[in-house]
Amino acid sequence: MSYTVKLEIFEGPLDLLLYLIKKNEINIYDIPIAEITRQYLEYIELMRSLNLDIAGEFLVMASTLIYIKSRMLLPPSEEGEEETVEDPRKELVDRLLEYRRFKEAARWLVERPILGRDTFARSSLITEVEREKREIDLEESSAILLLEAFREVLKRASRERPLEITVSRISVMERIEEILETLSRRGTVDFLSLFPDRYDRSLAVVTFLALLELVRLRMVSVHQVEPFGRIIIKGVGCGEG
Amino acid sequence: MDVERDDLKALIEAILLVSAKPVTLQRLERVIQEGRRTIKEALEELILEYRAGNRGFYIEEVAGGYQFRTRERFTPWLKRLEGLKPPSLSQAALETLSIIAYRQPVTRAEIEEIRGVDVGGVLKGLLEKRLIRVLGRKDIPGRPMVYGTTREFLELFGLKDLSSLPMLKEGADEE
Amino acid sequence: MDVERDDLKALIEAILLVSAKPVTLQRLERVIQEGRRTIKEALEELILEYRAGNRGFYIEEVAGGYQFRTRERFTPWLKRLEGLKPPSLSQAALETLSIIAYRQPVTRAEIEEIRGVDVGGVLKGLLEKRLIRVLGRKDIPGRPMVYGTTREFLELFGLKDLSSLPMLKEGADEE
Repeated sequence: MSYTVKLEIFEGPLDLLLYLIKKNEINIYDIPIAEITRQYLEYIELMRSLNLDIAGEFLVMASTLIYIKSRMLLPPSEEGEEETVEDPRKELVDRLLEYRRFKEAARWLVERPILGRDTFARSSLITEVEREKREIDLEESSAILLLEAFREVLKRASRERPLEITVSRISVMERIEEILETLSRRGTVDFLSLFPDRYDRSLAVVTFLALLELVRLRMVSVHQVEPFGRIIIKGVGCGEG
Repeated sequence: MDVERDDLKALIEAILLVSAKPVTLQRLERVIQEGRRTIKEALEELILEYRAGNRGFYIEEVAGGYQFRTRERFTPWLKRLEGLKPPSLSQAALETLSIIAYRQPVTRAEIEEIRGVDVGGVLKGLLEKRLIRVLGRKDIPGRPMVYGTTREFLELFGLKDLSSLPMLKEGADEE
Repeated sequence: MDVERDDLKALIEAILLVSAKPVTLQRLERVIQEGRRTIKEALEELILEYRAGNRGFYIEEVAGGYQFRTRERFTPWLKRLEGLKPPSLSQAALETLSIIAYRQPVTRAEIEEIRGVDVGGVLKGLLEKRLIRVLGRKDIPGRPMVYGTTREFLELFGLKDLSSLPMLKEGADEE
Protein backbone atom coordinates (compact mmCIF):
# COMPACT_ATOMS: atom_id res chain seq x y z
CA MET A 1 0.00 0.00 0.00
CA SER A 2 1.27 3.39 -0.78
CA TYR A 3 1.62 5.53 2.20
CA THR A 4 1.73 9.28 2.38
CA VAL A 5 3.07 10.92 5.41
CA LYS A 6 1.15 13.70 6.89
CA LEU A 7 3.98 15.68 8.32
CA GLU A 8 3.44 16.16 11.99
CA ILE A 9 5.81 17.09 14.68
CA PHE A 10 6.42 14.04 16.77
CA GLU A 11 7.65 14.21 20.31
CA GLY A 12 10.08 11.40 19.67
CA PRO A 13 10.40 7.94 18.14
CA LEU A 14 7.87 6.44 20.56
CA ASP A 15 5.38 9.11 19.64
CA LEU A 16 5.91 8.40 15.97
CA LEU A 17 5.46 4.67 16.52
CA LEU A 18 2.26 5.20 18.46
CA TYR A 19 1.03 7.36 15.61
CA LEU A 20 1.78 4.67 13.05
CA ILE A 21 0.10 2.02 15.19
CA LYS A 22 -3.01 4.07 15.54
CA LYS A 23 -3.08 5.13 11.93
CA ASN A 24 -2.82 1.53 10.72
CA GLU A 25 -5.25 0.31 13.36
CA ILE A 26 -2.72 -2.16 14.61
CA ASN A 27 -3.04 -4.25 17.75
CA ILE A 28 -0.23 -3.00 19.91
CA TYR A 29 0.35 -6.52 21.27
CA ASP A 30 0.90 -7.91 17.82
CA ILE A 31 2.78 -5.33 15.83
CA PRO A 32 3.59 -6.33 12.26
CA ILE A 33 7.13 -5.26 12.80
CA ALA A 34 8.24 -5.42 9.17
CA GLU A 35 5.49 -3.13 7.99
CA ILE A 36 5.89 -0.68 10.84
CA THR A 37 9.63 -0.58 10.34
CA ARG A 38 9.10 0.19 6.68
CA GLN A 39 6.77 3.07 7.44
CA TYR A 40 9.02 4.34 10.19
CA LEU A 41 12.04 4.41 7.87
CA GLU A 42 9.94 6.08 5.20
CA TYR A 43 9.13 8.81 7.63
CA ILE A 44 12.77 9.28 8.54
CA GLU A 45 13.64 9.38 4.85
CA LEU A 46 11.04 12.05 4.31
CA MET A 47 12.42 14.11 7.14
CA ARG A 48 15.86 13.75 5.69
CA SER A 49 14.72 14.81 2.20
CA LEU A 50 13.10 17.86 3.74
CA ASN A 51 16.38 18.65 5.41
CA LEU A 52 14.74 18.45 8.79
CA ASP A 53 16.87 17.83 11.80
CA ILE A 54 16.52 14.25 12.82
CA ALA A 55 17.15 13.75 16.48
CA GLY A 56 19.56 10.94 17.27
CA GLU A 57 16.82 9.09 19.15
CA PHE A 58 14.93 8.51 15.89
CA LEU A 59 17.92 6.78 14.39
CA VAL A 60 18.49 4.67 17.49
CA MET A 61 14.88 3.52 17.29
CA ALA A 62 15.32 2.73 13.60
CA SER A 63 18.13 0.35 14.37
CA THR A 64 16.14 -1.16 17.24
CA LEU A 65 13.27 -1.84 14.86
CA ILE A 66 15.57 -3.43 12.31
CA TYR A 67 17.08 -5.56 15.04
CA ILE A 68 13.67 -6.77 16.19
CA LYS A 69 12.68 -7.49 12.61
CA SER A 70 15.73 -9.66 12.13
CA ARG A 71 15.06 -11.50 15.42
CA MET A 72 11.52 -12.20 14.24
CA LEU A 73 12.86 -13.77 11.05
CA LEU A 74 15.00 -16.22 12.96
CA PRO A 75 13.47 -19.63 13.49
CA PRO A 76 12.52 -20.28 17.12
CA SER A 77 15.51 -21.54 19.00
CA GLU A 78 15.70 -25.29 19.13
CA GLU A 79 16.36 -25.92 22.75
CA GLY A 80 13.70 -25.24 25.32
CA GLU A 81 9.98 -24.89 24.90
CA GLU A 82 8.63 -22.11 22.78
CA GLU A 83 6.64 -20.59 25.62
CA THR A 84 9.74 -19.53 27.50
CA VAL A 85 11.13 -17.74 24.47
CA GLU A 86 10.36 -14.10 24.82
CA ASP A 87 8.78 -12.22 21.99
CA PRO A 88 11.49 -9.89 20.63
CA ARG A 89 8.86 -7.17 20.47
CA LYS A 90 8.03 -7.34 24.15
CA GLU A 91 10.44 -4.72 25.40
CA LEU A 92 9.37 -2.26 22.75
CA VAL A 93 5.69 -2.92 23.43
CA ASP A 94 6.23 -2.36 27.14
CA ARG A 95 7.87 0.96 26.42
CA LEU A 96 5.11 1.97 24.06
CA LEU A 97 2.44 1.11 26.62
CA GLU A 98 4.24 2.96 29.35
CA TYR A 99 4.69 6.01 27.16
CA ARG A 100 1.09 5.88 26.05
CA ARG A 101 -0.10 5.90 29.65
CA PHE A 102 1.73 9.15 30.26
CA LYS A 103 0.51 10.63 27.02
CA GLU A 104 -2.99 9.96 28.26
CA ALA A 105 -2.15 11.51 31.59
CA ALA A 106 -0.85 14.55 29.74
CA ARG A 107 -4.07 14.72 27.78
CA TRP A 108 -6.04 14.55 30.99
CA LEU A 109 -3.96 17.41 32.38
CA VAL A 110 -4.46 19.61 29.36
CA GLU A 111 -8.21 19.12 29.55
CA ARG A 112 -8.31 20.37 33.13
CA PRO A 113 -9.63 23.86 33.78
CA ILE A 114 -6.21 25.46 33.57
CA LEU A 115 -5.50 28.56 35.58
CA GLY A 116 -4.91 31.46 33.23
CA ARG A 117 -6.53 29.65 30.32
CA ASP A 118 -9.96 28.46 31.45
CA THR A 119 -10.27 30.00 34.85
CA PHE A 120 -8.72 32.94 36.59
CA ALA A 121 -7.83 33.85 40.13
CA ARG A 122 -6.71 37.14 41.53
CA SER A 123 -3.70 38.03 39.45
CA SER A 124 -0.24 38.48 40.84
CA LEU A 125 -0.67 42.19 40.42
CA ILE A 126 -2.50 42.03 43.69
CA THR A 127 0.60 42.78 45.73
CA GLU A 128 0.40 46.34 44.52
CA VAL A 129 -3.09 46.69 45.89
CA GLU A 130 -2.06 45.12 49.13
CA ARG A 131 0.68 47.65 49.42
CA GLU A 132 -1.78 50.46 48.89
CA LYS A 133 -4.07 49.02 51.49
CA ARG A 134 -1.36 48.28 53.95
CA GLU A 135 -1.69 50.22 57.12
CA ILE A 136 0.60 50.33 60.06
CA ASP A 137 -0.81 48.72 63.14
CA LEU A 138 -1.51 51.61 65.39
CA GLU A 139 -3.58 50.00 68.03
CA GLU A 140 -0.99 50.46 70.74
CA SER A 141 1.35 52.99 69.28
CA SER A 142 -0.95 55.50 67.69
CA ALA A 143 -0.40 57.96 70.49
CA ILE A 144 3.35 57.60 70.16
CA LEU A 145 3.17 58.13 66.44
CA LEU A 146 1.00 61.13 66.92
CA LEU A 147 3.41 62.38 69.48
CA GLU A 148 6.31 61.96 67.10
CA ALA A 149 4.53 63.83 64.41
CA PHE A 150 3.39 66.42 66.84
CA ARG A 151 6.90 66.93 68.10
CA GLU A 152 7.89 67.62 64.54
CA VAL A 153 5.23 70.27 64.29
CA LEU A 154 6.35 71.91 67.47
CA LYS A 155 10.01 71.70 66.56
CA ARG A 156 9.28 73.42 63.29
CA ALA A 157 7.22 76.02 65.02
CA SER A 158 9.86 76.80 67.58
CA ARG A 159 12.62 76.73 65.00
CA GLU A 160 10.93 79.11 62.69
CA ARG A 161 9.60 81.55 65.18
CA PRO A 162 10.46 82.63 68.67
CA LEU A 163 8.17 81.18 71.26
CA GLU A 164 5.19 83.26 71.93
CA ILE A 165 2.75 82.91 74.72
CA THR A 166 -0.73 83.12 73.35
CA VAL A 167 -3.91 82.54 75.13
CA SER A 168 -5.84 79.70 73.66
CA ARG A 169 -8.81 81.08 71.83
CA ILE A 170 -10.39 77.73 71.40
CA SER A 171 -11.10 74.92 73.85
CA VAL A 172 -10.30 71.25 73.33
CA MET A 173 -14.02 70.50 73.14
CA GLU A 174 -14.51 73.08 70.42
CA ARG A 175 -11.57 71.74 68.49
CA ILE A 176 -12.99 68.18 68.78
CA GLU A 177 -16.20 69.42 67.24
CA GLU A 178 -14.34 71.14 64.46
CA ILE A 179 -12.35 68.04 63.66
CA LEU A 180 -15.44 65.85 63.69
CA GLU A 181 -17.18 68.29 61.46
CA THR A 182 -14.32 68.17 58.95
CA LEU A 183 -14.35 64.38 59.10
CA SER A 184 -18.06 64.10 58.53
CA ARG A 185 -17.63 66.19 55.44
CA ARG A 186 -14.53 64.58 54.05
CA GLY A 187 -14.24 61.19 55.73
CA THR A 188 -10.51 61.48 56.25
CA VAL A 189 -8.12 64.26 56.93
CA ASP A 190 -4.38 64.56 56.74
CA PHE A 191 -2.83 64.89 60.18
CA LEU A 192 -0.64 67.81 59.26
CA SER A 193 -3.47 69.71 57.67
CA LEU A 194 -5.01 69.99 61.13
CA PHE A 195 -2.13 72.26 61.97
CA PRO A 196 -2.55 74.89 59.31
CA ASP A 197 -1.00 77.70 61.25
CA ARG A 198 2.40 76.39 62.04
CA TYR A 199 3.15 79.33 64.27
CA ASP A 200 0.14 78.94 66.50
CA ARG A 201 1.58 76.79 69.20
CA SER A 202 -1.45 76.89 71.44
CA LEU A 203 -3.79 75.86 68.65
CA ALA A 204 -1.43 73.03 67.91
CA VAL A 205 -1.54 71.88 71.50
CA VAL A 206 -5.31 72.08 71.60
CA THR A 207 -5.58 70.23 68.32
CA PHE A 208 -3.28 67.54 69.55
CA LEU A 209 -5.19 67.12 72.82
CA ALA A 210 -8.42 66.98 70.85
CA LEU A 211 -7.03 64.23 68.65
CA LEU A 212 -5.83 62.21 71.60
CA GLU A 213 -9.25 62.46 73.12
CA LEU A 214 -10.90 61.37 69.88
CA VAL A 215 -8.57 58.38 69.64
CA ARG A 216 -9.31 57.49 73.23
CA LEU A 217 -13.04 57.67 72.57
CA ARG A 218 -12.50 55.62 69.40
CA MET A 219 -14.21 58.26 67.36
CA VAL A 220 -11.34 58.47 64.95
CA SER A 221 -8.76 56.01 63.77
CA VAL A 222 -5.25 56.86 62.81
CA HIS A 223 -3.63 55.40 59.74
CA GLN A 224 -0.26 55.61 58.24
CA VAL A 225 0.20 54.41 54.71
CA GLU A 226 3.87 53.64 55.13
CA PRO A 227 6.36 53.96 57.93
CA PHE A 228 7.22 57.62 58.42
CA GLY A 229 4.67 58.49 55.76
CA ARG A 230 1.63 60.67 55.87
CA ILE A 231 -0.70 60.16 58.79
CA ILE A 232 -4.35 60.02 57.94
CA ILE A 233 -7.12 60.59 60.46
CA LYS A 234 -10.25 58.70 59.62
CA GLY A 235 -13.62 59.21 61.21
CA VAL A 236 -15.03 56.02 62.67
CA GLY A 237 -18.33 55.42 60.96
CA CYS A 238 -17.44 57.72 58.12
CA GLY A 239 -17.58 56.20 54.69
CA GLU A 240 -18.02 52.47 54.51
CA GLY A 241 -18.67 50.58 57.68
CA MET B 1 -24.73 32.66 67.18
CA ASP B 2 -26.02 32.76 63.68
CA VAL B 3 -24.64 36.21 63.27
CA GLU B 4 -21.27 34.96 64.36
CA ARG B 5 -21.39 32.25 61.77
CA ASP B 6 -22.32 34.78 59.12
CA ASP B 7 -19.49 36.98 60.22
CA LEU B 8 -17.09 34.10 60.10
CA LYS B 9 -18.12 33.39 56.55
CA ALA B 10 -17.64 37.04 55.62
CA LEU B 11 -14.21 36.99 57.23
CA ILE B 12 -13.23 33.90 55.25
CA GLU B 13 -14.44 35.65 52.10
CA ALA B 14 -12.24 38.63 52.88
CA ILE B 15 -9.23 36.41 53.49
CA LEU B 16 -9.76 34.56 50.22
CA LEU B 17 -10.09 37.85 48.39
CA VAL B 18 -6.78 39.30 49.53
CA SER B 19 -4.86 36.07 49.10
CA ALA B 20 -3.30 35.55 45.71
CA LYS B 21 -2.50 31.93 46.52
CA PRO B 22 -4.81 29.19 47.78
CA VAL B 23 -5.36 29.52 51.52
CA THR B 24 -4.93 26.40 53.59
CA LEU B 25 -7.18 25.49 56.48
CA GLN B 26 -4.23 25.82 58.84
CA ARG B 27 -3.68 29.34 57.63
CA LEU B 28 -7.34 30.20 58.16
CA GLU B 29 -7.07 28.80 61.68
CA ARG B 30 -4.02 30.86 62.47
CA VAL B 31 -5.52 34.04 61.10
CA ILE B 32 -9.03 33.65 62.47
CA GLN B 33 -8.06 31.92 65.68
CA GLU B 34 -11.12 29.80 65.96
CA GLY B 35 -11.38 26.05 66.14
CA ARG B 36 -10.82 24.08 62.98
CA ARG B 37 -14.29 22.54 63.13
CA THR B 38 -15.99 25.91 63.33
CA ILE B 39 -13.96 27.28 60.44
CA LYS B 40 -14.40 24.20 58.31
CA GLU B 41 -18.15 24.31 58.78
CA ALA B 42 -18.41 27.97 57.85
CA LEU B 43 -16.13 27.41 54.90
CA GLU B 44 -18.23 24.55 53.62
CA GLU B 45 -21.38 26.59 53.91
CA LEU B 46 -19.69 29.36 52.01
CA ILE B 47 -18.55 27.00 49.29
CA LEU B 48 -22.09 25.76 48.84
CA GLU B 49 -23.49 29.28 48.74
CA TYR B 50 -21.04 30.28 46.04
CA ARG B 51 -21.78 27.14 44.12
CA ALA B 52 -25.54 27.61 44.30
CA GLY B 53 -25.75 31.29 43.45
CA ASN B 54 -25.31 32.76 40.04
CA ARG B 55 -21.95 34.23 40.85
CA GLY B 56 -18.98 35.22 38.77
CA PHE B 57 -16.63 33.09 40.81
CA TYR B 58 -16.63 30.23 43.25
CA ILE B 59 -14.38 28.66 45.82
CA GLU B 60 -12.14 25.96 44.47
CA GLU B 61 -10.36 23.47 46.66
CA VAL B 62 -6.93 23.47 45.11
CA ALA B 63 -3.28 22.84 46.00
CA GLY B 64 -4.17 21.96 49.56
CA GLY B 65 -6.10 25.19 50.05
CA TYR B 66 -9.03 27.29 48.93
CA GLN B 67 -9.12 29.93 46.23
CA PHE B 68 -11.60 32.08 44.37
CA ARG B 69 -11.76 31.10 40.74
CA THR B 70 -13.81 32.63 37.97
CA ARG B 71 -16.49 30.51 36.35
CA GLU B 72 -15.43 28.98 33.09
CA ARG B 73 -18.34 30.31 31.12
CA PHE B 74 -17.02 33.85 31.58
CA THR B 75 -13.61 32.97 30.20
CA PRO B 76 -14.22 34.33 26.68
CA TRP B 77 -14.83 37.78 28.14
CA LEU B 78 -12.11 37.60 30.74
CA LYS B 79 -9.58 36.74 28.08
CA ARG B 80 -10.07 40.23 26.73
CA LEU B 81 -8.62 41.70 29.89
CA GLU B 82 -5.21 43.16 29.32
CA GLY B 83 -2.24 41.87 31.19
CA LEU B 84 -3.30 38.24 31.46
CA LYS B 85 -0.55 35.84 30.62
CA PRO B 86 -1.98 32.54 29.48
CA PRO B 87 0.25 29.62 30.41
CA SER B 88 2.17 28.18 27.50
CA LEU B 89 2.74 24.47 27.74
CA SER B 90 4.10 22.43 24.89
CA GLN B 91 3.19 18.81 24.37
CA ALA B 92 6.73 17.92 25.46
CA ALA B 93 6.29 19.90 28.66
CA LEU B 94 2.93 18.28 29.40
CA GLU B 95 4.22 14.77 28.87
CA THR B 96 7.27 15.41 31.01
CA LEU B 97 5.13 17.00 33.66
CA SER B 98 2.78 14.05 33.80
CA ILE B 99 5.69 11.63 34.17
CA ILE B 100 7.10 13.70 37.02
CA ALA B 101 3.69 13.99 38.65
CA TYR B 102 3.20 10.23 38.74
CA ARG B 103 6.73 9.04 39.28
CA GLN B 104 8.20 11.60 41.65
CA PRO B 105 10.87 11.59 42.90
CA VAL B 106 12.22 10.86 39.44
CA THR B 107 15.55 11.45 37.70
CA ARG B 108 16.08 12.98 34.30
CA ALA B 109 17.35 9.63 32.97
CA GLU B 110 14.18 7.89 34.11
CA ILE B 111 12.03 10.49 32.35
CA GLU B 112 14.08 10.18 29.20
CA GLU B 113 13.69 6.43 29.28
CA ILE B 114 9.95 6.80 29.24
CA ARG B 115 9.73 9.58 26.69
CA GLY B 116 12.51 8.28 24.51
CA VAL B 117 13.98 11.73 23.98
CA ASP B 118 16.24 14.22 25.70
CA VAL B 119 14.34 16.32 28.24
CA GLY B 120 17.08 18.72 29.38
CA GLY B 121 15.51 21.81 27.85
CA VAL B 122 12.01 20.86 28.91
CA LEU B 123 13.11 20.36 32.52
CA LYS B 124 14.77 23.75 32.52
CA GLY B 125 11.58 25.38 31.28
CA LEU B 126 9.46 23.63 33.87
CA LEU B 127 11.86 24.62 36.64
CA GLU B 128 11.71 28.22 35.50
CA LYS B 129 7.93 28.12 35.55
CA ARG B 130 8.19 26.60 39.03
CA LEU B 131 5.99 23.72 38.01
CA ILE B 132 8.64 21.29 39.16
CA ARG B 133 11.46 21.46 41.65
CA VAL B 134 14.54 19.54 42.62
CA LEU B 135 13.66 17.33 45.56
CA GLY B 136 17.20 16.16 46.23
CA ARG B 137 19.65 13.65 44.88
CA LYS B 138 19.27 9.96 44.34
CA ASP B 139 21.67 7.62 46.11
CA ILE B 140 22.99 5.92 43.04
CA PRO B 141 26.26 6.46 41.20
CA GLY B 142 26.52 10.01 39.93
CA ARG B 143 23.99 11.11 42.54
CA PRO B 144 21.56 12.49 39.93
CA MET B 145 18.99 15.05 40.95
CA VAL B 146 15.43 13.93 41.44
CA TYR B 147 12.46 16.08 40.47
CA GLY B 148 8.96 16.51 41.81
CA THR B 149 5.98 18.73 41.13
CA THR B 150 5.20 21.90 43.08
CA ARG B 151 2.21 23.61 44.63
CA GLU B 152 2.10 25.80 41.52
CA PHE B 153 1.62 22.68 39.44
CA LEU B 154 -1.45 21.79 41.48
CA GLU B 155 -2.70 25.36 41.20
CA LEU B 156 -2.24 25.49 37.45
CA PHE B 157 -4.25 22.34 36.83
CA GLY B 158 -6.78 22.94 39.58
CA LEU B 159 -5.80 19.84 41.54
CA LYS B 160 -6.55 19.47 45.21
CA ASP B 161 -3.51 17.31 45.76
CA LEU B 162 -1.48 14.65 43.99
CA SER B 163 -3.97 11.96 44.88
CA SER B 164 -6.54 13.75 42.69
CA LEU B 165 -4.57 12.58 39.66
CA PRO B 166 -6.46 9.76 37.96
CA MET B 167 -5.03 6.26 38.16
CA LEU B 168 -2.69 5.47 35.32
CA LYS B 169 -4.26 2.91 33.04
CA GLU B 170 -2.46 -0.37 33.50
CA GLY B 171 -1.52 -2.16 30.32
CA ALA B 172 -4.12 -3.66 28.16
CA ASP B 173 -6.56 -1.30 26.62
CA GLU B 174 -6.72 0.27 23.29
CA GLU B 175 -9.55 2.34 22.06
CA MET C 1 -34.07 39.18 30.30
CA ASP C 2 -33.66 38.96 34.00
CA VAL C 3 -31.31 36.06 33.59
CA GLU C 4 -29.17 38.13 31.32
CA ARG C 5 -28.99 40.86 33.89
CA ASP C 6 -27.97 38.33 36.50
CA ASP C 7 -25.34 36.96 34.21
CA LEU C 8 -24.06 40.41 33.49
CA LYS C 9 -23.66 41.01 37.21
CA ALA C 10 -21.81 37.72 37.61
CA LEU C 11 -19.54 38.66 34.73
CA ILE C 12 -18.75 42.00 36.32
CA GLU C 13 -17.97 40.18 39.56
CA ALA C 14 -15.55 37.92 37.71
CA ILE C 15 -13.85 40.89 36.08
CA LEU C 16 -13.46 42.67 39.39
CA LEU C 17 -12.03 39.53 40.96
CA VAL C 18 -9.35 39.09 38.35
CA SER C 19 -8.40 42.75 38.18
CA ALA C 20 -6.28 43.86 41.05
CA LYS C 21 -6.57 47.50 40.07
CA PRO C 22 -9.78 49.49 39.95
CA VAL C 23 -11.68 48.74 36.75
CA THR C 24 -13.06 51.72 34.88
CA LEU C 25 -16.45 51.74 33.25
CA GLN C 26 -14.75 52.08 29.86
CA ARG C 27 -12.80 48.95 30.54
CA LEU C 28 -15.93 47.07 31.52
CA GLU C 29 -17.53 48.23 28.28
CA ARG C 30 -14.61 47.04 26.22
CA VAL C 31 -14.52 43.64 27.89
CA ILE C 32 -18.24 43.01 28.10
CA GLN C 33 -19.21 44.75 24.87
CA GLU C 34 -22.58 45.92 26.02
CA GLY C 35 -23.90 49.42 26.19
CA ARG C 36 -22.67 51.65 28.96
CA ARG C 37 -26.17 52.11 30.37
CA THR C 38 -26.78 48.39 30.67
CA ILE C 39 -23.44 47.84 32.35
CA LYS C 40 -23.81 50.76 34.68
CA GLU C 41 -27.21 49.55 35.82
CA ALA C 42 -25.99 46.04 36.48
CA LEU C 43 -22.98 47.41 38.27
CA GLU C 44 -25.07 49.59 40.50
CA GLU C 45 -27.33 46.71 41.40
CA LEU C 46 -24.28 44.67 42.23
CA ILE C 47 -22.85 47.42 44.40
CA LEU C 48 -26.08 47.58 46.35
CA GLU C 49 -26.22 43.83 46.77
CA TYR C 50 -22.72 43.74 48.15
CA ARG C 51 -23.48 46.62 50.43
CA ALA C 52 -26.65 45.05 51.76
CA GLY C 53 -25.35 41.57 52.39
CA ASN C 54 -23.08 40.56 55.19
CA ARG C 55 -20.12 40.05 52.95
CA GLY C 56 -16.42 40.08 53.52
CA PHE C 57 -15.87 42.65 50.82
CA TYR C 58 -17.74 45.23 48.84
CA ILE C 59 -17.35 47.24 45.67
CA GLU C 60 -15.67 50.57 46.16
CA GLU C 61 -15.72 53.32 43.62
CA VAL C 62 -12.14 54.40 43.69
CA ALA C 63 -9.59 56.09 41.47
CA GLY C 64 -12.09 56.42 38.67
CA GLY C 65 -12.95 52.75 38.73
CA TYR C 66 -14.46 49.94 40.73
CA GLN C 67 -12.65 47.58 43.00
CA PHE C 68 -13.33 44.90 45.57
CA ARG C 69 -12.27 46.04 49.00
CA THR C 70 -12.37 44.09 52.20
CA ARG C 71 -14.53 45.47 54.97
CA GLU C 72 -12.61 47.48 57.45
CA ARG C 73 -13.81 45.56 60.45
CA PHE C 74 -11.89 42.55 59.19
CA THR C 75 -8.65 44.44 58.93
CA PRO C 76 -7.21 43.19 62.23
CA TRP C 77 -7.41 39.61 60.94
CA LEU C 78 -6.22 40.47 57.48
CA LYS C 79 -3.18 42.14 58.92
CA ARG C 80 -2.28 38.87 60.54
CA LEU C 81 -2.54 37.31 57.14
CA GLU C 82 0.13 39.56 55.75
CA GLY C 83 2.39 38.72 58.64
CA LEU C 84 2.00 35.08 57.72
CA LYS C 85 3.32 35.56 54.25
CA PRO C 86 6.21 33.37 53.34
CA PRO C 87 9.21 35.35 54.41
CA SER C 88 11.80 36.70 52.05
CA LEU C 89 14.67 37.85 54.14
CA SER C 90 18.11 38.72 52.91
CA GLN C 91 21.14 37.80 54.95
CA ALA C 92 21.54 41.47 55.86
CA ALA C 93 17.92 41.59 57.02
CA LEU C 94 18.30 38.44 59.04
CA GLU C 95 21.46 39.66 60.76
CA THR C 96 19.89 42.97 61.56
CA LEU C 97 16.81 41.24 62.82
CA SER C 98 18.80 39.06 65.15
CA ILE C 99 20.65 42.03 66.57
CA ILE C 100 17.34 43.75 67.21
CA ALA C 101 15.84 40.62 68.71
CA TYR C 102 18.63 40.19 71.24
CA ARG C 103 19.51 43.79 71.92
CA GLN C 104 16.15 45.53 71.89
CA PRO C 105 15.51 48.34 72.48
CA VAL C 106 18.33 49.23 70.15
CA THR C 107 19.17 52.26 68.02
CA ARG C 108 20.20 52.29 64.42
CA ALA C 109 23.68 53.48 65.38
CA GLU C 110 24.12 50.57 67.76
CA ILE C 111 23.11 48.11 65.05
CA GLU C 112 25.49 49.72 62.61
CA GLU C 113 28.25 49.50 65.14
CA ILE C 114 27.71 45.77 65.39
CA ARG C 115 27.23 45.08 61.68
CA GLY C 116 29.77 47.66 60.51
CA VAL C 117 27.59 48.85 57.67
CA ASP C 118 24.73 51.23 57.06
CA VAL C 119 21.40 49.59 57.88
CA GLY C 120 18.98 52.34 56.84
CA GLY C 121 17.52 50.43 53.92
CA VAL C 122 17.38 47.18 55.84
CA LEU C 123 15.51 48.82 58.71
CA LYS C 124 13.00 50.31 56.33
CA GLY C 125 12.41 46.90 54.78
CA LEU C 126 11.96 45.26 58.16
CA LEU C 127 9.55 47.96 59.25
CA GLU C 128 7.55 47.46 56.06
CA LYS C 129 7.45 43.75 56.70
CA ARG C 130 6.36 44.62 60.23
CA LEU C 131 9.01 42.43 61.72
CA ILE C 132 10.31 45.31 63.76
CA ARG C 133 8.79 48.44 65.09
CA VAL C 134 9.83 51.65 66.67
CA LEU C 135 9.64 51.23 70.40
CA GLY C 136 10.32 54.84 71.21
CA ARG C 137 13.30 57.11 71.53
CA LYS C 138 16.43 56.79 73.53
CA ASP C 139 17.18 59.49 76.05
CA ILE C 140 20.55 60.44 74.66
CA PRO C 141 21.53 63.40 72.52
CA GLY C 142 19.68 63.32 69.24
CA ARG C 143 17.03 61.12 70.83
CA PRO C 144 17.47 58.32 68.32
CA MET C 145 14.65 55.89 67.76
CA VAL C 146 14.95 52.50 69.26
CA TYR C 147 13.70 49.42 67.53
CA GLY C 148 12.25 46.20 68.77
CA THR C 149 10.71 43.12 67.29
CA THR C 150 7.00 42.62 66.77
CA ARG C 151 4.39 39.96 67.27
CA GLU C 152 4.78 39.12 63.59
CA PHE C 153 8.44 38.47 64.21
CA LEU C 154 7.55 35.92 66.87
CA GLU C 155 4.98 34.38 64.57
CA LEU C 156 7.38 34.18 61.67
CA PHE C 157 10.02 32.40 63.69
CA GLY C 158 7.57 30.32 65.65
CA LEU C 159 8.57 31.84 68.97
CA LYS C 160 6.25 31.87 71.93
CA ASP C 161 7.83 35.00 73.28
CA LEU C 162 11.18 36.71 73.33
CA SER C 163 12.44 34.57 76.17
CA SER C 164 12.17 31.59 73.84
CA LEU C 165 15.03 32.93 71.76
CA PRO C 166 17.99 30.62 72.01
CA MET C 167 20.61 31.75 74.46
CA LEU C 168 23.50 33.66 72.93
CA LYS C 169 26.78 31.97 73.62
CA GLU C 170 28.75 34.20 75.90
CA GLY C 171 32.28 34.90 74.84
CA ALA C 172 33.60 32.29 72.41
CA ASP C 173 31.72 33.52 69.34
CA GLU C 174 34.33 32.37 66.90
CA GLU C 175 35.22 28.79 66.41
